[in-house]
Amino acid sequence: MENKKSFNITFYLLIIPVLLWLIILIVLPHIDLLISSFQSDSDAGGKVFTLEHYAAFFQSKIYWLTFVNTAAYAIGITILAFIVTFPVAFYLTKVISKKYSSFLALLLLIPLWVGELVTVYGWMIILGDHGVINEFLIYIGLIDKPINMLYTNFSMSIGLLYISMLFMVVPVMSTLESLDDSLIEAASDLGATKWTIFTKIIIPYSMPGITSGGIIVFMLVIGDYVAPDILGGKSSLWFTEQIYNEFLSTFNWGEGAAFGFLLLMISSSIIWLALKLTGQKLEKVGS
Amino acid sequence: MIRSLPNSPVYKYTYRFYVICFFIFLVMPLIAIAVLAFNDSSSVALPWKGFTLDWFFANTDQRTGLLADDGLIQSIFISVKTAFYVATISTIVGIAAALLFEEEKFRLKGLLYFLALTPLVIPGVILGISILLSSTLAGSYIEQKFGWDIAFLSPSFWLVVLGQFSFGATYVMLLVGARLKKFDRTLEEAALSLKATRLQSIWYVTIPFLRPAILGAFVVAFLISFSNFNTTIFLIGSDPTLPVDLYSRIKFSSTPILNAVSFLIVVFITVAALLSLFLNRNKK
Amino acid sequence: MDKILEIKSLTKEFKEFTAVKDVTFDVEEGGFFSILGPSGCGKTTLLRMISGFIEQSKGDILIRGESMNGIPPEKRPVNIVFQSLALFPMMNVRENVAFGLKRQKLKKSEVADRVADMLARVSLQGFENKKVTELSGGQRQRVAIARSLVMKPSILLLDEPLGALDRKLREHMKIELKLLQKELGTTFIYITHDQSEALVMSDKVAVMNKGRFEQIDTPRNLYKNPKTAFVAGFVGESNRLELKSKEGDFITTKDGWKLERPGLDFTPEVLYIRPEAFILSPAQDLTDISKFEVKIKTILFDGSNTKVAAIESTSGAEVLISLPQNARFENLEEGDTVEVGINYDNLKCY
Amino acid sequence: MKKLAISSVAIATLLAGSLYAGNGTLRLITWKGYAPKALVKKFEKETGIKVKVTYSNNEEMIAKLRATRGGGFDLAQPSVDRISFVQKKFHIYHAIDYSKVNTNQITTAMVKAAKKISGVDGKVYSVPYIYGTTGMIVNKKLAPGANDWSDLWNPKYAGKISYRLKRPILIGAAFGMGYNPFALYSDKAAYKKLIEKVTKKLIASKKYVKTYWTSGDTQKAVITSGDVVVESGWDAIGWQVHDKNPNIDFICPKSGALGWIDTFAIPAKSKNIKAAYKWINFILQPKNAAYVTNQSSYMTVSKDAPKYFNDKIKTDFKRSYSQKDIDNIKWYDALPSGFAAIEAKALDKIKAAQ
Repeated sequence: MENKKSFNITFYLLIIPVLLWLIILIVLPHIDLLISSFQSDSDAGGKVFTLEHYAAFFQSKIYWLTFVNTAAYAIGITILAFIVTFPVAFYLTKVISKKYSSFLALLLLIPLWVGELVTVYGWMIILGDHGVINEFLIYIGLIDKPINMLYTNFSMSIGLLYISMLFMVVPVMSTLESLDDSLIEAASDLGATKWTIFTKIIIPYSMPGITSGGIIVFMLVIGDYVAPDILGGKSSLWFTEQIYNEFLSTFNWGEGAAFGFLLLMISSSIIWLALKLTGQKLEKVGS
Repeated sequence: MIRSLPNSPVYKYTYRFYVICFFIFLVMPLIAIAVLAFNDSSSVALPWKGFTLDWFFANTDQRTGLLADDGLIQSIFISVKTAFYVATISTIVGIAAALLFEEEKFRLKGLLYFLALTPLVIPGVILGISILLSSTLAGSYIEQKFGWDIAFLSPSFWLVVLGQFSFGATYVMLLVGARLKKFDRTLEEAALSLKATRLQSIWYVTIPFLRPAILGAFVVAFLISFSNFNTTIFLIGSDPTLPVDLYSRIKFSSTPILNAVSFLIVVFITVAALLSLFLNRNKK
Repeated sequence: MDKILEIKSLTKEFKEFTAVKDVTFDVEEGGFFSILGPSGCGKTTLLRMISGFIEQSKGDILIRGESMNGIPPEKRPVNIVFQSLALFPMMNVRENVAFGLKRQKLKKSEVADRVADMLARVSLQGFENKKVTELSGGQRQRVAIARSLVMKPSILLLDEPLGALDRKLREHMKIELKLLQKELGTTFIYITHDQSEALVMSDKVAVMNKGRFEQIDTPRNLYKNPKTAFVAGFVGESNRLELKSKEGDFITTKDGWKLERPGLDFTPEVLYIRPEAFILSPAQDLTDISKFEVKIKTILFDGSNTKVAAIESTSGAEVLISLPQNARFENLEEGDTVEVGINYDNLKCY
Repeated sequence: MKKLAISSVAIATLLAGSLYAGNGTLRLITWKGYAPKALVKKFEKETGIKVKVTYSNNEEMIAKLRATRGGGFDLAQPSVDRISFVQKKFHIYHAIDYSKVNTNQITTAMVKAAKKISGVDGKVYSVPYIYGTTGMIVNKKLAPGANDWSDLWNPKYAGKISYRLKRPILIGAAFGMGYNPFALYSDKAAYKKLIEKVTKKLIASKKYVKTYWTSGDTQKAVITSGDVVVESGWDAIGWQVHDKNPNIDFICPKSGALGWIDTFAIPAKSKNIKAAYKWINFILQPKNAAYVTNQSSYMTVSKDAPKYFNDKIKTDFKRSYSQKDIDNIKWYDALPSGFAAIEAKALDKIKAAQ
C-alpha cells in the first residue's frame, strides 16, 4: 500500500513464501525438465548435451503419431464435453426453478470430488464383458453375447469425458447465471428461432465460460493417465503413458523429460491459441 | 426455452428427458460401485448373488474386508495425512499470495501472478516429473557433495506433500482472492487510522472477513490432494496414498473390497456436500 | 381512428393468485397508450400476454381485428422494449438493430438500408460500429427502441424502459420518446409506475390496481377527474383526509374539520384535495367554494413548485398548499394566518 | 479462526507422531503372492519386526529404486537377469553378504545361477527366491492343437489370444520364430535387428489379440472367462486355473519355456539390512517356502521344501514338465545394458500400432 513505513515487514512476509513456492516448485523444476531433455549419460558417468531424445521423438513414427492422436482426442473430447454438458448447464440455470437447481448443481460436483480413480473404476465395472450393461442387456434378452466395450477407445473416451466434463459445466453455469433472461426474450421478440437465439445470443454470451471450461477440460484430458491406462485398449496409446513408461518402466528420464516438455508445449500452445481466438486472458480462466 | 418463454410439449419433454439421461450417466458409476460393494461374490461383476457385508468386515482366508486389510487402511490414513499437510501449507501460502496480488504493488507483479496461475494449465504428470527430476538432481548433488541423504529430496511422503502443494496453493489463492475482491479496503484503512499496524489490521480485520473463503479453500485443497493421482504417482515412496493404492490394486487384481472403499468415499463426499448445502440454506 | 388493439375480458390466473382480472380496453392506431400502476399490479403480466410470452387464462387479444390466440411471440406484430433494454452485449449498434431483420431473411442491402434509415431517425448516425457498452444511457435507450421499431411492428410495447436511467436523463427521455412516437406514428403501449411519465407522454392512460383497470382516460381527465380513490391518490399529488361523517351539505374529517361540499348523493369515506386546488385569499365574489383559515407552519421552497405546509385553524388538520406562481404571496411567513378557499368540484370525495 | 488454528496444530502433532513407525519395520517391495499374509504375521510375531508390503513388477520396482537412488524400501525382489545392468548404471543395490544368508536352505544350482547372473565386478547382488517359467496357458478343449509360441499368431485362434506386452513376449516370439535371442546378447546390432523382426510379426498379428493382460489376476481372468483360449502365461497361474477348469492348463511351448528366477536384492539405502536378511532366511525355511508354493504354485528354490509340498503341486509339475521340457527351458541370462531401451521401443511400437 502507499504507507511506506508499514510496507516493509508485511510485504516481505507475504512475498517470501510465495517466491519460495513459485521458484522452488514451479520455475526450477521446469528449467530442470528442459535441461534434462537435452542431456544424456556419457560413458564416463557424467552428463552430455544431446538432441537424441527429440530426435527419437521425431524419427519414430509411433511417438509423434501417439502425440497427434492424443492431442486430437483431447480436442475431440473437449468439444464433446461442451456438447454434452451445455444443455444441462442451461437447464439448471435457466429452465428449472432455483429450488431444484442448487440441489442438482451440487449433485454435479459429487463425482468431481469423489476423484478420478473411483469413477474410472466405476466405469470399468459398468463396461466390462460381465459388467452392468452387458449383464443387463443379456438379462432382458437383447443380446446373447457380451458386447466388447471395455478396453477399447470407446471406453477410454467415456472415461475421459466423464472425468473432465464437469469442469466444463461449472464455469459455463456461472456465466449463464449472469445472462439476463430478457436478452433471450428480446431475441425471441425480434423473431429469432431457438437455434438463432442459441447460436447468436447464448453461445456468444457464454463464450468466456466456455473458454475457461474448454481449457481446463483439454488440459485434464491431454494430461490424464488413469483413464487411458485403465479403460484404454490394446491400441489406445496415450502420450502420458509414454512419459509414464519412460520414467516408471524404462528408466530413460532424459527421453521422458523431452516427451514431457513436448506435452507442455502442445498443451500450452493450444491453450494460447484458444485464448487468442476468443480474445481472453489466462487470469480470467482462474476466476 | 427459458422459464418465461412458452415451449412446445415435445421440446419440453425431450429436453427434460435429455437432462435425466445426463444425470443417469452421471451417477451410474457411483451406483454401480455402491451396489457391487454389497454383492456376495468374489468377482466385481453381476449377477447379483445376494447381500453381504463381507467386503467391509470379513477377515477369512477367502475374503478380506476393508477393515481387515491393513494395507488399505494404511493408505487411507496416509492419504488423510497427506491431504491435511497439503491443505494446511497450501492455505497459508495461498492466503499470502492472495493478499500479495490483491493488495500490494511491486515490480514484476504481473509475471509472478502469471506464474502462480500456471499450475492450472500444466498437466499434473508434468508437474510430477519435473519435481521428481529437480529433487533428484538436488538430492544427488547434496549426497555427493556433503554425504547427506535428505529424505524429502527423493520420492517420499514429504515430496508428495510438496508436489501437491505446488498446485494446491493456486486454488487457495484463487478462492481467497475472489473473496478479497469484495473486501471493502476502507475497513483496513480504518484499522490503520486507529493505530493498528499493517499486520494487525490484516490479522484482525482482513483475515476474519476472509474466514468463510479460507475454510472453503482448505476443504478444496484437502479434497484435491485426497484424490490426486497424476502428480503423486511420480513422487510416491514406500507409502502409497489411497488413489495410488487403488490404482495398483485395479491393475493387479480387483475385488469388491475396492468397491467397499470407493463406496465409503462416495458416501463421505455426498454427506459433506449435503451438509454444505444445508448449512448454506440456513445462512440464507 | 381504427382500433389497432382490442383487449376483451383478459384474465390471467397463476397458481396462487390472479394477476390480471377481467381487463377490457382498446388502443387506437398511432396512439400512445400508457398503463400506470404500482409494482405488482399486474401490468407486466398484461404486457407479456399482449406480446405472447404468457398465455392468458381467459379473454381475447385482437390486433387489427385478428385474434392472437395461440400465436407465438415471434409471429405477433408487436415488439418489446425491455426494462433492462436487453441490448446484446456481444454485438455492436448496427448488429443489434439488424438482428430482427436478419431473422426475416431479408436481402442484405435491404437490411442495411433499413438499419441506416432507422438509426438516422433516432439520431444515431455514426454510432453504427460502437459497442453497446460504450454508449450513454440515452443512446442505449434509442438503440433499444430502434431495434424494435425497425421491425415495423403494429404496436411497440415498452416495459418501463426509463426505469434504469437517472432522474435528469429520465426527464429528458420522456420528451424525446414522446416526440419520437409522434414522428414515427407507431402505436406505443407503455407501462410504468411513474405517473409523471404516463401523464407527460400519453394520449391515454389506464390506471391499474390489483389486476384491474381503475380508469382509462386522457391524462388531463385522469388528473382532473379521478374516478376512484386509488386514482386520485396515485395520480398526481394530493392531500388525503379520512372522513368521519356527512351531515347535509357538510362533511367532517376525522380531525374534526368541517367543510361545505354540496351535491353528494352518498356518504364518502375519504377526501382528496390537490395542493394547487387551494385558492389563497379568495376574492369575496367567488361562488361554490368552501372557505376556511389556515396558519402557515413552514414554507417548502422549490422554485416554481414551492408549497407551504399549513394547519387548518379549527381542527389542526395539516395540508400542503401550492403557492401560485406570481409574486403575490412572496412575503408569506411562518406563523401567518391566511384565508383559503376550495371549489366544491375540487373536493374529491370517495 | 483460533479454533481452526488450535485443532490444526493438534491434528498435526497427532499425525506426526504416527509418521515413522520406527526401525522395527521391513519395507518390502515384491510381487503379489510372494509374501503371504500368514507368513508376514508369523514373521512379525517371531522377530517383532513389522513388515510393510508393496506389490509391484520388475519395471516399476527398478524405476522406483532408481528414483529414490536405492531408498524407500529395505528389500526388493527383481528378476535375476534385471539386476546387473541396473546396478552398473545406477548403483541402487547393496552387495549381498552371503555369510549372512543361510545357503544350506537353497538349491545349490540356483545360488550358482544367481551369483553368476547378478554379479558385477566380483560382487553379487541377489539371493534366489522363486523360479518358474513363462510358457503357454491353453484351453485344451477350445484350442486342442496349440502348443508353441507361434500359436500366438495362429489365425485359428483369432480374437481369442492374449499375452502381456512386456519383455517375455519378445523373447518367446523370437523362439517361436525359430531364433535364439539369448545367443545375440553379445551383438547389440544383431539383437536389435531380431527384435525389429519380432516387432513386425507381433504388429501384423495384433488383430488376433483379444487383449494384453497386465497381471497374474488378469491373465487368470481372461482365460477363465473363455474369451481367450490361448495365452502366454506363468506356470503357476496355469495351474491355479487348472484347479477350477481342468480343460485349461499350462504347457511348455515346443520351442522352449522361458525360465526366470526372482530374487532378493537389498536396495542401497535400505534402513534395515538386518531385517532384510532375517526375512530372507525366514521365508526360505523349508516349511515357510513350501507354504508359499502351496498357496501360489510358484516354485521355491528352498532345498527341502518339496517335502512339504502338497500333492497338487507335485502332480501339476509332473503334468506340465516332461524331462525333455525341463532340458529345453531357456533360462534368462543377465540383460546387457542398452538392451532394455531397444525392447521398450519395440513394445511401444506394438502397443501403438492399429
